[in-house]
Amino acid sequence: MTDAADALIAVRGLGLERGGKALLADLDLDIAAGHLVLIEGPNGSGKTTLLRSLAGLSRLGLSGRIEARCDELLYLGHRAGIKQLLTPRENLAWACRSQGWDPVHIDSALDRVGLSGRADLLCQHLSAGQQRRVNLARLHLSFDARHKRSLWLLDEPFTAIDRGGVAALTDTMAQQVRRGGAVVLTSHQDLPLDIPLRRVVLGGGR
Amino acid sequence: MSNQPPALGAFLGASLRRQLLLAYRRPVDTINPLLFFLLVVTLFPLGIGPDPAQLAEFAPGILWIVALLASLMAAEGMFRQDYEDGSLEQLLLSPQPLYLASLTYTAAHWLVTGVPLTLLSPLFATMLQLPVAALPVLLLSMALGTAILSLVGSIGAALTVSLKRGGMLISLIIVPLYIPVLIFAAGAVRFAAEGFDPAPQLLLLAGMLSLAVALAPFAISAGLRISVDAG
Amino acid sequence: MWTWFHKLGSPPWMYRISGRILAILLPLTIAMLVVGAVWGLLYAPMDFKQGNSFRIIYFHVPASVVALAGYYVMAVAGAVSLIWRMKMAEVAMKCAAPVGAALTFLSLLSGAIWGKPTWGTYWVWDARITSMLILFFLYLGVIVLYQAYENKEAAGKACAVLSLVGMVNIPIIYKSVDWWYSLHQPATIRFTEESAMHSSMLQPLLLMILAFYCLFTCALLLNMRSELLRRGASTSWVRGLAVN
Amino acid sequence: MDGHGVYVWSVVVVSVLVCAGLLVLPARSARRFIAGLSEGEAPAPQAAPSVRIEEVNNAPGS
Repeated sequence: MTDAADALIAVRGLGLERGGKALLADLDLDIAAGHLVLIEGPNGSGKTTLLRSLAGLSRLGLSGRIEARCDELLYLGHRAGIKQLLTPRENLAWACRSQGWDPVHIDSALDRVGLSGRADLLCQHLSAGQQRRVNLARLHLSFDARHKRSLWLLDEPFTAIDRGGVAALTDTMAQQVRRGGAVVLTSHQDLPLDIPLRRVVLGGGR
Repeated sequence: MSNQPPALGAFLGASLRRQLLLAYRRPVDTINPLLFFLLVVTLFPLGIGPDPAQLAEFAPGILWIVALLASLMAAEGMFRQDYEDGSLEQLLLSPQPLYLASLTYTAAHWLVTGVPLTLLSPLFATMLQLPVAALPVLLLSMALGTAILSLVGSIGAALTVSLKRGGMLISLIIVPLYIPVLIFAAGAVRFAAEGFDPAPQLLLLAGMLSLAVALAPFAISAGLRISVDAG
Repeated sequence: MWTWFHKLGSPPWMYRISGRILAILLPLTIAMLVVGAVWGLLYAPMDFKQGNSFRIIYFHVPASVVALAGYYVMAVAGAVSLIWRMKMAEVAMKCAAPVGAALTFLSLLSGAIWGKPTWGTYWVWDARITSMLILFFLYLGVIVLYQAYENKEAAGKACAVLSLVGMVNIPIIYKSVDWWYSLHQPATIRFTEESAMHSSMLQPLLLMILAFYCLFTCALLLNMRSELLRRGASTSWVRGLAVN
Repeated sequence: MDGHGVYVWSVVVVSVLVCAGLLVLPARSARRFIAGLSEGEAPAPQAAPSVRIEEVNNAPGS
């Protein structure tokens, strides 16, 4: 086990219980710089709950200890987390203020997710896929901010994304991992990746 | 590689501007409480009778009870939109202190509902035959009182945002906490209308406001974390 | 020193200890209630102003005092459950709410009935009775909020926050209602006017107040035992109870 | 009781009802719950499903 000291997030004896059902018990996991972790399992096996627990959003029914020692934590959930009545630029500007990123990168981030022409269109006029890509643009902003110990927690990032988008996203994740960050994601698709990957299989696995 | 903590002031300013921008782009949320206030105020003369002397006597109480209900109605949906589209989660995950970030929501709510109510209250007061001498005190008590109502209403909103039928519930858990505000605020206006000195009540209101500003954000932040977790 | 604090947290230990406490406290409480009631109703002298209707205070005042204290017990239990994440404190808070609400209801009802012979109407906006009514709403708010959440752990936390907010507000509410009351009806009998009560009137009242405190404790412990059983239905110590 | 009796005794009755209710109701529900336990087979808590951590193409560390 990598020693826990430089782990971005250290999980000790984690037990999760939701709706009276024990999802998992006594999980030990260290996620350090350069780790890519894929959480798999049938629906309802607790993938999202585990991810939200790592993000610190979910403490109900949690036993054991989760210590996050990262400079920056980014969680992209099922919901896009953007305001419909704001433009992508306004949404991302607020995210920059919140995380301490430099707003000058907003345009380049939007270009990389293929929304270059729509920076100033109200998000309510964008399609669901486009709105998710506004959310994904945060990854590029985080990437440009170059925080050393940056942890990405992505819940089903590939949903409603076309083939080109999937390739671009996996490439971004690979860069983040090589740069010394860490990525934890849940997905039903297998990752077309050659870099080392750790698979956490819940619910007794396949 | 700037690792210094993100600027707090810039973040709070951006959050407040974002809330006000959202309110500006959806004016119905701002106008509703005002229309509600006007509508309910016109009910009272129809119910009690148009006799000016009688209306004037009830005016302070009516104005403040209707202001309280309008503020409560507006407080209910304060976090609901952000809760449903996931931006409340992003707020909780932000490295910025939630104690102050939640205050920006309350401040925006006050600016969008409390201040318009305060500015229009003289209009409603004259409809209820409130003596003109009491108008300045009415404005002052409204300004202070609606701020407390917003802060306490935010606690109720934070605790009930994840509940499906949160609307009715927020009135049960929050109206009892509004009672001291109603007593001192309406009392101040009545004192002014009858020519007494309203200063003690106004000072007590100011005292309650400072207590609320200091303590309410703790309850609001805790409420938001619980609601997002339970969602 | 901390071992008992941790043990306090384990349901089976709490169940056994509360059983032993109740074995002693329950009969004692019932005895005090009976003695206090008989003493207050039959032997204490009549009040020269209000006649016998004043004997209602032997039930109204203790209920009011303990109902208010009960809210503080609930709020402190909530605070402990939030700060030290103690399951037992959350159980105590949840079980204290209905007991407090019942006592507040008793205080309101007895106050209303007391109003009829004294002021000729059942509902009188006396400062103390109005504050009790608001306290009743505060209790209902906590109980209803608890039912509104599906996830009971979240319900416990939310109610802990609400009861703490309520606790901070209670002194403000009481003082504001007192000020409001003194403003409008200075002349009439102030209900809680501790007019120089003769010791022979006061002693049964103190006994009844003590009895009601014990009643609150017993009701709370009984409520907690039932809640612990319900929550631990699938655990071994509860199934063990079912066998013998 | 000079005419006020009806009020005093109604308060006494209400008080007895409330005090009795506070003590009897929880005790009875506990007893009934325990009785219910012995017959019905309470749902045994199923153990949490296992979690498997796999390494794919030699992940660094563990």
